[in-house]
Amino acid sequence: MTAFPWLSLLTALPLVGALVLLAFGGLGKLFVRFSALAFSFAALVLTLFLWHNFDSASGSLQFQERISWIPSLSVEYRVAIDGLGLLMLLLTSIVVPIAIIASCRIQERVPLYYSLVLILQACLFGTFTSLNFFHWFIFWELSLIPAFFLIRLWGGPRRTSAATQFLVYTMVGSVAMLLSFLAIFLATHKFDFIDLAAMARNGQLMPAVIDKLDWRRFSPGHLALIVFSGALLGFAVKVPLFPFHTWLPSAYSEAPTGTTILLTGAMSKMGVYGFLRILLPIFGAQMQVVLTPLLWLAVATIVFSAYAALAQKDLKRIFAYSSINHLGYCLLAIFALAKFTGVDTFLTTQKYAAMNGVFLQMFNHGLTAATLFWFVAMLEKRSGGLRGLDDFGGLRKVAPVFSGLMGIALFSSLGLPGLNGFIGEFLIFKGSFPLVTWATSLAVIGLLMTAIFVLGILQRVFSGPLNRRWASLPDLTVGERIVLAPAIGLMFVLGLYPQLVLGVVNNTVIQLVQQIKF
Amino acid sequence: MILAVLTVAGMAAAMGLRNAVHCVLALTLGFTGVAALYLQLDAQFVGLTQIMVYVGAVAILIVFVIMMTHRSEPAAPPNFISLWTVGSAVAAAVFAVLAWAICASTASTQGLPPQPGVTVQQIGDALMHRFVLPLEIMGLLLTAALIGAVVIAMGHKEDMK
Amino acid sequence: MTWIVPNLWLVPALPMLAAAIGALLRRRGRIAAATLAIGSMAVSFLLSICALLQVLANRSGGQILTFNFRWFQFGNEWLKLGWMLDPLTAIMLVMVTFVGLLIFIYSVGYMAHDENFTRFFCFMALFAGAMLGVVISNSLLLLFMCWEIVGLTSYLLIGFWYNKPEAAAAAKKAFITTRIGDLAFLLGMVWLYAKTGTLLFYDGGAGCLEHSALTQLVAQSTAIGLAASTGIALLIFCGAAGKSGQVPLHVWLPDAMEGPTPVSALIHAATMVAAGVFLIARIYPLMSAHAGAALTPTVALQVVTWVGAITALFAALIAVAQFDIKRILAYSTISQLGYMMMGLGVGGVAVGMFHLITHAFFKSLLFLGAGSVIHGCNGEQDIRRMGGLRRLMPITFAAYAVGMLALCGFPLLFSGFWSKDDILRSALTWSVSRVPFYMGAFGALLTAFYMTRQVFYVFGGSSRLAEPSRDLLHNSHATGPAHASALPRESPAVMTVPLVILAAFAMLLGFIGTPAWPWFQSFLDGTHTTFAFSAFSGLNILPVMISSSLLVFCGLGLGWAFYGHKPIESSQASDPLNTIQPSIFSFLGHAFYVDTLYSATIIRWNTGCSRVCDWLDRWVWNGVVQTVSYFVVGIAHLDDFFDTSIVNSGFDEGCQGVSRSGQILSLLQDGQVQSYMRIIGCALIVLVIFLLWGAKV
Amino acid sequence: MSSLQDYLLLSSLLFSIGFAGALIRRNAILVLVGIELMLNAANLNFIAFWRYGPAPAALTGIMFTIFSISIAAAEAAVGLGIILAVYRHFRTTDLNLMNSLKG
Repeated sequence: MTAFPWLSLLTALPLVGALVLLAFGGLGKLFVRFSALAFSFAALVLTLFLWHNFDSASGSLQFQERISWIPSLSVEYRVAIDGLGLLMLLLTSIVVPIAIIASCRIQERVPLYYSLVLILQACLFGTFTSLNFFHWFIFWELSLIPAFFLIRLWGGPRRTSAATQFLVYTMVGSVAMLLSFLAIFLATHKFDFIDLAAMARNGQLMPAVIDKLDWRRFSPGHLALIVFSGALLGFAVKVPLFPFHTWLPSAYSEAPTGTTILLTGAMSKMGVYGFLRILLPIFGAQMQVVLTPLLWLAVATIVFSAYAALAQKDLKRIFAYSSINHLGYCLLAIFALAKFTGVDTFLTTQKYAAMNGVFLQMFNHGLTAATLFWFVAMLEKRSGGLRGLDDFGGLRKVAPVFSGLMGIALFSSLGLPGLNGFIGEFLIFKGSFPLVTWATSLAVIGLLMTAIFVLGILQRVFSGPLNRRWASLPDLTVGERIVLAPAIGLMFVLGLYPQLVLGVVNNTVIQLVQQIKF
Repeated sequence: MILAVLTVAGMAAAMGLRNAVHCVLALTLGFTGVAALYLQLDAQFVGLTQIMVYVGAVAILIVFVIMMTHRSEPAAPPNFISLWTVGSAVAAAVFAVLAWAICASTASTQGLPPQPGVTVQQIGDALMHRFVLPLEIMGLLLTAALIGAVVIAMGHKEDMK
Repeated sequence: MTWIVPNLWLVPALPMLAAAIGALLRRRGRIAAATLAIGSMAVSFLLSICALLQVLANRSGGQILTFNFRWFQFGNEWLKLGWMLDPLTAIMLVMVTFVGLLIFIYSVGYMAHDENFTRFFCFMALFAGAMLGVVISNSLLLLFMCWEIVGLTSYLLIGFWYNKPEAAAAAKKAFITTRIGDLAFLLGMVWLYAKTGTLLFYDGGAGCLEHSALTQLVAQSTAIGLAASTGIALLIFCGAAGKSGQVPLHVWLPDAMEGPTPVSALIHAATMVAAGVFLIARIYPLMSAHAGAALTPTVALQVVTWVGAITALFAALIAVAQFDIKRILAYSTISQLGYMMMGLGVGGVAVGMFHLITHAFFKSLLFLGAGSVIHGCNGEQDIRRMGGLRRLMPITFAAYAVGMLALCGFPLLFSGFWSKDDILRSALTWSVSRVPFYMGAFGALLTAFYMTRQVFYVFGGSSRLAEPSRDLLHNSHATGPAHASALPRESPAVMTVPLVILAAFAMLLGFIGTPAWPWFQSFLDGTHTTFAFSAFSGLNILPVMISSSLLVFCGLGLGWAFYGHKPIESSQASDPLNTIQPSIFSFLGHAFYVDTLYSATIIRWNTGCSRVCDWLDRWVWNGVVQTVSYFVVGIAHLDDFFDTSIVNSGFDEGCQGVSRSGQILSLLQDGQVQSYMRIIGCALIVLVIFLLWGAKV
Repeated sequence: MSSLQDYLLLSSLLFSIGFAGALIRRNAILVLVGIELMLNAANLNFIAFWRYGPAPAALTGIMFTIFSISIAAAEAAVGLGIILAVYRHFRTTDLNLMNSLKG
């Protein structure tokens, strides 16, 4: 296929932006902010163009570019997107402008900050489009570096340990994953996800690994599990899955809020994306073997993080735990997808529902969490950096529009019907319940706890007698309302008309579900 | 025997005398002695070549250079003695081992074989047939040396201008 | 008039649209907001009337009119939503729009001085839209969505005066308590979806409430031996119990009285709390589905009955010992909701729904009356500080009295009598147990008693408003006179007219469902009825009527004996019941200490759990990681030490050694040709010696 | 007289004298002279071995000597040229002062 390399262009665009910002950073902060925004909007426009030209009726990989690179290592440059990749690209393109707008409190080393943000965006684009482990892994790892520096250089008081923890944690996961893939590569001499998935589907992958690696100390089943758990660890840390989540609250709360938006809105999706694109097709059989412990972990992720959120005093930490909680539902559904195989129509329908739910939940969580952190950023801007649960009170009195719009975002996070959060959660529950009944029933506790802490925020920050200190807190400016309106509007649109997204991704879902065979 | 003593004396004088010009004069004596030895060994052509090349050309060349540099040997530095002793000791040691080697050899005691009777024509034939390639290379080498010597000697003049 | 079916969505959509526009209005747009809300409600009401007429015209057909549409797809399936029009829907539509309209009009007066007037109407309109959505939806999912939005508006309106911490706390409590039920509802819904593959109620034979789905559900059994249908029904009932304030999820409803009184009237008396009852009525085919020809009621219905009966009695007991005018009504509402549930359980849809409709009218009447009283008394809600309002607020008094008699079930004339009678009669003939009947009967007695008590407190005797409040008594006397200046006065016409209209309905509505002419019941069941006095002679009818009348009289008499016989003179005077049985009275006054129990157990446990989770997160999980990382860092330091002091310094030493030896060796390299030659000479010597030696050996 | 051994001893003595000169003298020209001496000693060896060798008719010794003399002449010319150039540069022919190659 010799079509125009749209995806490479898309990946290169923010990189060019980053270079431009570094080169012309001396032209003033305003210039930097606006050109960063301009580049991110250009990326958004390009993504929307892709969205428009995407053939949702086929749902298979599109906009493919395939160039042989290092044939001796079976490395080729192969990028393409299906509905999943497209959705993630769109989410990234939406989240990055939000992050850029929300970063207006940054005053030091401004060009560097924004160019790191754009580099991170490029890495995300790369991760979501790559189909060959080699450059996929490069993007995956490379994304850590801007994130690390964004936390380390512009973060809160405990940024050093947070950034180091973040980096070390994810690095350990990545290294484990790298080892697993090297093991697979040694056995199969393949790096291509699609090829590997095809091998796994035909039941050739793990026998090959077992044959070639020839580690007699382990039984074949154990060996397959070891390879699987390496890959699992890499993604589990990223999502994160309990108990590998402890880097997240400190990273999210210490990072500058603009960066937190990126971390939660887009980067956390890398893990779920990996689960869907890589783990489930390639390691489905192993996932099934250890399904029960995985399900318990997913339930623990959901319930535990919701409870932990309840005990937090810092808005950012609350939302951080809430992020863990929301992505826990995705994991629950993904694990449920590995429960049964076969061609049972009933179960397949449930799987379609669950996976559609995961897609929608990823997108919705990205949108909602980004918006919530954005509100925190605006609150910090007004309060001079305060964001404790008990630092405010009665803000509805002085900032009714702010309170109202943030309330909408909060209720979206809570999963109120009519807003975007609901459909994803409903589909996940609908799909998972028949597959893994008990785990799903327990996961409902997470929904309840989410309601409790969301309402706790509403009660303690916005209701009650007005805290005298904030008597002159300004409400949202017209500009802020204008930039917020699309995000809030999108919440309503997706809540009322989810077909907008589901119609595009549905055929991809059908294909992906049908590919889970082992 | 006389020739040998003459040669060694000339050579030793060439190496030992202080005045460089005297050295060269002694050197010509040594060269001539060597040429005589060649003749004694029935190598007339080589002996004559030795006289022509060394006594006629090299010695004159050296005299020219000594005159151009126009310096007598500078005063001996403090370590001259040690230099002299070490140098002569090493040289003596070399002579000692060589002599030992020569004396130890069994091949060197045989008597003089009959005179071969080499003519210049034979030498010419050999040069033109069997040794033609070395001869050509030698010609090249001499040419190169000539040009090289001129270039080295002149290059600096141009620099100095 | 079939045009109404595909356009039925307009009924909820119009108030929603009004809410959306109202949300964008500025605070000054008071008139616009009120006009929009009331206008949209009026149009919705007219449309509802059209719908009712359509149903009436369609009665002979008997089929349920539905309109389904596709919402989104997953895999090869489309998720469908839809709305339906059946007698239940029609009657609820008319009731909700009519009561809503009246309460909206009333609110214009009641909320006149509130700064967030526009916001109030926005929320109210949103509520009305969502509630109407619950009523018309033909899909359990759509119903659930509207149900949640109803919960949201309830939350927003309870917390309407958000700067009062109690209001904010009450709103949160209401949302979370109902959310507990809703999550069970969600699970039930998901389960139902998994079992039947559809969430549409009626879909031309393929709906989940239709015969084929039900037989399938009944046939399957769960791990604990219940039929799948029972499990699903019970889970959904949890949602209904949360919304309708059934024990043990009733705790939010009394606190919800922190909201403005019209809100209490509309949401927490007439409509939203009745949504739970409506939900059970809607899924009644599922609740009552049983295998084969079993004669006993299903487990699900038995649970509904028992929960309803317990709630009815329990809340009535608590209501006896309350002093807040709205709290008494709130507990009364809980109690009446219990009756409705019990009615559904023992008698079916018609019995429960009849009480729901009548209750909606007389309870909203009572709340609006109470609102009028509170409005007149400048926000006072303690009945001990009222009194004597009979003369000061005559219209309110008259309307309130009608409502009170309707609630008590005063014989023959008032609607409450007929509907309550219906329930009790069904309970008497219930095949499982008669205990619910006795509980209901005792509850009726208590209802009459506490309403009499309230009326005498509020309207009898002389005004005690001028007296310093009980709380202030110990603190300061200075605030007393300032209060005294405001005498209770009658509310404006915009508030009293709705009262009068509601009062009329509270009286007359009962006649559509008397045993002699059970139009309502037959309307819901889809059968024809005729007027026949002879029906009174049927089994149990007259005895139950008479006995329940006696109970009501008994309650009224007791109330008069305690409170009316000797008017309460002072706001400090102890309640007569309190003087007789202080411990029981205080026990009831604290609502059986259920709140205390909850906060001591569930809430504390929950908070503890969250603390534990947080602690675990900070110290254990993170601690493991930290330990590992400290360990790694320790190793790193060790490594660093090793590196710097051994490897590095060794390397450095090596480097220095090399360079030193280089320096030493460079002495050899002195640039002196002769030194080199000397060495060559030495080498030659050595070489020759070596060769000779080698040759010799 | 006139045994091979005597010639060889003579040539080695000449060689040693030349070597000693090359080692001792500090005048570059005389060092060169020493080297010429060593070459002469070598030539003498060639001739002696040719004369006493098994196949004098092959003329190898003579040829070798002729070439060696030619090379020596060339070497002397170039060497003296270099000495001249070095002299111009250093203004001396004293080898002890020419130590640019010192490490």
